[in-house]
Amino acid sequence: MSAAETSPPANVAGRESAPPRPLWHLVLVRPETLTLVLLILGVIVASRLSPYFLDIGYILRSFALSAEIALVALVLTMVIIAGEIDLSPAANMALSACIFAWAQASGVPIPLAVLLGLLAGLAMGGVNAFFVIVMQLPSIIVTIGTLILYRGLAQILAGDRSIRIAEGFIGVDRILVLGVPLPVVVFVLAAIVLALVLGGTIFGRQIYQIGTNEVAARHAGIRSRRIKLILFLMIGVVAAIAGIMTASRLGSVRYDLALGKELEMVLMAMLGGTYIFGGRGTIPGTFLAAWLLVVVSTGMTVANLLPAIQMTVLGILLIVSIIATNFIYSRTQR
Amino acid sequence: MTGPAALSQTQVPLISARGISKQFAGVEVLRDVDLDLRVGEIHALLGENGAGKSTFAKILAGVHRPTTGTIALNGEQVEVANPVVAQRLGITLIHQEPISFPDLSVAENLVLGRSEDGWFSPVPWAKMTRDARALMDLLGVDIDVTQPMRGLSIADQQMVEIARALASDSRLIIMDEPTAPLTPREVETLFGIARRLRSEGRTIVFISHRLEEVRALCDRVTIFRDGNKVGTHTIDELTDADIIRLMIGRPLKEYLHKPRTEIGAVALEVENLTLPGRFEAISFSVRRGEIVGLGGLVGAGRTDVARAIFGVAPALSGTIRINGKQATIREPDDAIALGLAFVPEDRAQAGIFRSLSVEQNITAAVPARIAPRGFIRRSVEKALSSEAIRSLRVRLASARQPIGELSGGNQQKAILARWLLTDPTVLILDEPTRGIDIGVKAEFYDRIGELAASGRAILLISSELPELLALSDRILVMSEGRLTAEFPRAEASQEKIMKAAVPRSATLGEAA
Amino acid sequence: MSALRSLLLRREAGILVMIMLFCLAVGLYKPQFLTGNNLRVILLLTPLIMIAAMGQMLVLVARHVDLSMGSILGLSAMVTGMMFRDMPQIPWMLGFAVAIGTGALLGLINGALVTLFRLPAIIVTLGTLNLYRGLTFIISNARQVDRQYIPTELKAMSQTSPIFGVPSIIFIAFGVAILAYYFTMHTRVGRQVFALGSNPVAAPLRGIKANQVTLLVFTISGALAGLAGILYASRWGFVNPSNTGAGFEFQVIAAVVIGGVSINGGVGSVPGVVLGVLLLGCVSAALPLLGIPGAAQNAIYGTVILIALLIDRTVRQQGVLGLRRLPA
Amino acid sequence: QDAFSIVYIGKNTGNPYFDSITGGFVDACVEIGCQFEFVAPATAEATSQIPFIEAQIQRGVDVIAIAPNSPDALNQVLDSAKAAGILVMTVNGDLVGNEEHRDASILPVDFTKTGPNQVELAGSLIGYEGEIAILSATTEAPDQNTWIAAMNDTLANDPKYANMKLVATVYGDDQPEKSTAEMEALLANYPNLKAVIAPTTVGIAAAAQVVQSRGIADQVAVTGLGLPSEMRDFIKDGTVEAFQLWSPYNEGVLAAYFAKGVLDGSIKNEVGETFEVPNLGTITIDPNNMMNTQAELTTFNAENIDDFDF
Ligand SMILES: Nc1ncnc2c1ncn2[C@@H]1O[C@H](COP(=O)(O)OP(=O)(O)OP(=O)(O)O)[C@@H](O)[C@H]1O
Ligand SMILES: Nc1ncnc2c1ncn2[C@@H]1O[C@H](COP(=O)(O)OP(=O)(O)OP(=O)(O)O)[C@@H](O)[C@H]1O
Ligand SMILES: [Mg+2]
Ligand SMILES: [Mg+2]
Repeated sequence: MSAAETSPPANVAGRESAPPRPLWHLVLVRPETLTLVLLILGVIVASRLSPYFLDIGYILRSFALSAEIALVALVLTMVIIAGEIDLSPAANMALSACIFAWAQASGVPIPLAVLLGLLAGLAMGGVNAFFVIVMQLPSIIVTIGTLILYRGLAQILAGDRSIRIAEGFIGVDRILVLGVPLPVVVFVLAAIVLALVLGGTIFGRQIYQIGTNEVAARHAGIRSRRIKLILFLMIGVVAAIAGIMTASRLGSVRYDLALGKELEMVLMAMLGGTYIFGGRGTIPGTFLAAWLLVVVSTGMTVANLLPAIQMTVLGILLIVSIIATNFIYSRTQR
Repeated sequence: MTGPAALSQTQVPLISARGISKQFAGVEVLRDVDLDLRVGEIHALLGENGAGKSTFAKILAGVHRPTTGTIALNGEQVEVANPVVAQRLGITLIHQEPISFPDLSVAENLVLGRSEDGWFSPVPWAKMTRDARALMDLLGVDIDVTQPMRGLSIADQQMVEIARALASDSRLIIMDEPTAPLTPREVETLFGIARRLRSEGRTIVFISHRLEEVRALCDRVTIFRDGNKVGTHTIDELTDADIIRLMIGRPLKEYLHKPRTEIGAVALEVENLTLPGRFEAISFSVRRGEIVGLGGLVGAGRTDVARAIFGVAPALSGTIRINGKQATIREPDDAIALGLAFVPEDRAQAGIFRSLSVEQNITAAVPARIAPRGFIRRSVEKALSSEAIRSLRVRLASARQPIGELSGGNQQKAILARWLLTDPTVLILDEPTRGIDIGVKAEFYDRIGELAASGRAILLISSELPELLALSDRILVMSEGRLTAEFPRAEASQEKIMKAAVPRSATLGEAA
Repeated sequence: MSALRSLLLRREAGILVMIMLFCLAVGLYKPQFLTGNNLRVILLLTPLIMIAAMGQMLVLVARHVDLSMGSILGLSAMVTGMMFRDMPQIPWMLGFAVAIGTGALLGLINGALVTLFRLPAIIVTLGTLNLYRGLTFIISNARQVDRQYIPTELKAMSQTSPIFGVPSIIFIAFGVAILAYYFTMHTRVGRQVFALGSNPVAAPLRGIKANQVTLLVFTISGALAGLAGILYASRWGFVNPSNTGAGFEFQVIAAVVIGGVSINGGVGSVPGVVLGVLLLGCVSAALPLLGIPGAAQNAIYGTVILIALLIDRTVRQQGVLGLRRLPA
Repeated sequence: QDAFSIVYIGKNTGNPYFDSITGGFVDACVEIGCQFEFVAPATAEATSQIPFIEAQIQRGVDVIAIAPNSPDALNQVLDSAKAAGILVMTVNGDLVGNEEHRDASILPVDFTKTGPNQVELAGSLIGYEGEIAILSATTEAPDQNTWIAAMNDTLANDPKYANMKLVATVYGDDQPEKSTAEMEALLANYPNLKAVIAPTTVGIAAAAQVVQSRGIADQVAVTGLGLPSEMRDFIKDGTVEAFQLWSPYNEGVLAAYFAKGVLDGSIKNEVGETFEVPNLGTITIDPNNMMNTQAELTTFNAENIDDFDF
């Protein structure tokens, strides 16, 4: 009983916190670093595969073909960081592009048609938001549903007829800014802006916070629902922009525009080190990943490799990249 | 020593645990515990919240592996590697929070994991249901065993857990606060069964915060404090005062309440707050500079009241007034705008952003201050957080390290710091010292005192009576979602509070 | 009485009613929709989906999802088809073993990735969806396996059978459904799948080997996709690297979700899924009869899925109320 | 002049039709000395061919032959190919309405004759009387639609077919599942249907299968355009009596010879120009720089089916 009186002092030492990690560690053990390394490797391998690959002009032109997808991937990154996911933007691109094309083909003045397309995109984002935020359904399944629905609507609207775009509006990718195709410029600018938003503003900060722990975020007075709504609307509109850019690049629109590209978008985010469970990821990561993907697929195409090999490589890349990020994060975790 | 203890002294103990220690991520929650459980005794584990009772129980039942230490069953060493092994050894644990498979039928929940049969062996539905019904009758509860578990009340879920333990005729049954959600009648039945099991020569470990229950049921008690075992005694050796002293570890007077003089105007006032199924007609008020304690048993509805006031899960009816003005609070940030702050009971789930920096965690509630024009001003953020860190003496290596790397106590301080930055008039603390070591606790009590002294109104929810008694100017008590008593500091006592906290018409005299 | 009520309240009853109403509506407008011949058409549209749906159901009940089913179907069909083409002497029955085996292996790989690395199934299978499709192209060198190489007996299975000339694949589909029913309702591991999906955290406390069960469901789902693969060869008489199984996963998920399987795990019944599949079958059969362009099909599928989700949601909500601690 | 390089870009990989076109290219290139490569995207989606064309430009090939997935989505990139001095020709399928974006087009037969040929074949199978229906590819498929127009026209104006009634035209989107469903619907909606013309390889196979499994080959005649490799069984078991197609192989051969000629200047790519191709005889460059490998469709039946290996 005497022992009871003098209770041993709670062992403060055992509860003291770990020392901070050294800076080099913080820099090196980051997914973006991994992406950068892969990118450099990719360039080397690609130029080994084909002597025709290493040509800035060509690479830029090829990137212009994926710029729209990459643009959406940037916003998708933010959505995933916030703890949700959206698989419907590719279908959204198709539908809003079809609506735009159909409008301008039936005589609506281009600016108005563009506006229609953008509104359609916004609406589609709104539908996703409704199911996810109001009905509290898992975004993954919801957006699989809307992915089928939006594509289906595009199919109804356009059949499998391709709708011509007015000559004047054709060819964004032919417009060069200092020798760089406009879509690429748009992508780079968007990346810079979004990187600032995500990294430097309170909005971005709160995206990370709701992605890390939504309950805690609510308790800290963060309006997670509002932020998620904004994100879904944002990705809706950006998808529409991407769709219309694609329309202009192709000069015509069919319902199968960007068919199956949702995988590529997710892939870019994952490869960039975005954590599928939310709370982690960066715009620069996705930026690098986009270039990595283009380098990989272009390298294979110019070497006339079977497209099947590209699919396989993409699939493997996706799996490997999440394994890697999960590993890295489980390391940095506590 | 006398009584049944003395008699069974001679025979080999059913369980003898030696030098059991347990760490969770470097936090030591059990330290070198030795404990013998005799055949055919009902053995109580007592201790404050966080003392380590459940952890010890879970170690016996193979849910956790001890960091160090050995367990012997009937004298021979055993490895309780996992719950199934425990099951096989005849050890069953009734968890503090009932675990259930909501989509499976009650009957299935009863048998799941008990059978050793292979994967593809058939499920004997008929027998299963029959046995389940029998058990329910035995427990005198009326539950349709073919219905899915989902939708059962916590109490009924608890009953199913108990039934499960009975069905697996174990030598050792550990009941971790089984009575917390039960009605007095159910408690009686449970006690009846417990006694019968004892007479069959089984051993029962009974964990509870209710001394009356312990006295009514148990032969011996072991008391835990801050992860240490402070002693094992036959129950009639000890007075309640002894037990409390052992649990708390220092004479109560050390905690004695420091009266506050400068109590000001009413800051928070709630009237007839009601959320059906959770709480009814809650009315009270808190003045500036006053600490109002809110006591009760786990599950009484206190957290729900707090969450309602703060707008996390708003009440359906009733009014809330802040500084005399009627307030509509739909979301926490409404509450924050009105000068409320809320330190939730479940830190990991509702408090911290584990993987984000301490800095970010501290400034989470004051976006406007660190980012006046939307863009974050690092200098401001740095200044604010480091100032808060200093004032609350948060122990950390760097403000940029993930908060997950901090100890529980320091995490809790960081959360408190977060709320100090909002400069709240009303501060709601729900179990602020749960799972925090004794040293830090003392600090917390000083901080809370200072906060009140600085003219803030504080609503303190705590299941630790000494804590309530030490800090509160007034003490409210909740039971089954209703306010059942209010004591000015002077009149409050552990006994009175307990009486008010235990569900109505519960007079454990009968149970005994 | 109360038994009847609870029966009527079941999810399956709802779908059954939906089917009846739909068929009556179409039947009023196009009487030939209600003929035995059309029933045959409907049943012939569904076997592949039905078989795969049983696998997808198990995966969903265990709180995962398998998006790679279409590609698994394609790859196992291709492996089998190439075997038929390149080694004709092999007995055709062996094709089933090969197809199912291949499928099981691919499913096992999914399961292994999910359990070993604790990856979300959705992303893993999104990856293998591409990976397996790519492999199909590579092993087949992007060449289709033509009709003449598919064994006649195999093709015959989709045409007729000794029993009233009802094509064998229909019997196979319902056979699988019955097995699935027995597995889910009457084997211990079957119930463990439900337990795991219902409360993954508590499962280990009840001695459920979460990883092994997860591996099992993915393997089963793969095996069934493989079976669907060889039956594809039987049904359509060819195996094409790009078409075979493309987009199949979405039809399957649609059917399963409509059939009342909850995406939150723990909930789902074989009868429900069977009805869900039949409902989709009715829709697909009705569209051309009504002269609705095939283009509308996807939109209809998508809508039906979302509606099913909403129903699922409301059904759940009633169950959870009062116990939910947080409005999540 | 050293060996020049031809790349043929198919609609998509795994499409058996292109295997035999490729065969023609390969053999011809052995004859005349050129490096041939076949590439194709994984899906026949409208834009999927663009990166491949870009890649060929980058690799500086001499000739791009392509079966376009879209009549207009490729205009821009094909222009830049031509600008890069590459000879661009469409093989088996054309840029209808955008002919200016390619140098020449090679089609197997004169598509204006396809419609009438098909009607004649169907008629001959059913004694020139009774209800017939068309099961086509997609609603917008340009080639099929030209043929269908011609069929309607022939049925309406040629007294020979006065007793044949076209009751329906449906679209199976070149998917087996949909084509089957559509075929079943046709049989349900038109009980006394005599013949079905499916001018698409997927459609005719699906239609034949439905007839086979229902065992009504003697009541409903299935015909149209199909691949011998896919139709052989149906011909042998009598489900299908006869169907038609051309020789994809010859398209490859013609394309190769034409390309060589244009590159070494022996052929002027001008309307009216003629030149010789071994086994194909004299080829004339028709308006719009179009060429055909053969005048009429080849009809396949039990007698000759085994002579063809594609
Ligand atoms: N783990 C749980 N899951 C679901 N409902 C619960 C749980 N615990 C308690 N409840 C219910 O919530 C209501 C109030 O619980 P609450 O936690 O608010 O009580 P409390 O007095 O705050 O308990 P604590 O002392 O843990 O704070 C009660 O009706 C109880 O039945
Ligand atoms: N899984 C875990 N991870 C980290 N810490 C834990 C875990 N489980 C318990 N703890 C900590 O261990 C300490 C003892 O917890 P335990 O549940 O054993 O206390 P208790 O005596 O049962 O308290 P109560 O009376 O409230 O049930 C607490 O500080 C708690 O925070
Ligand atoms: Mg406990
Ligand atoms: Mg509480």
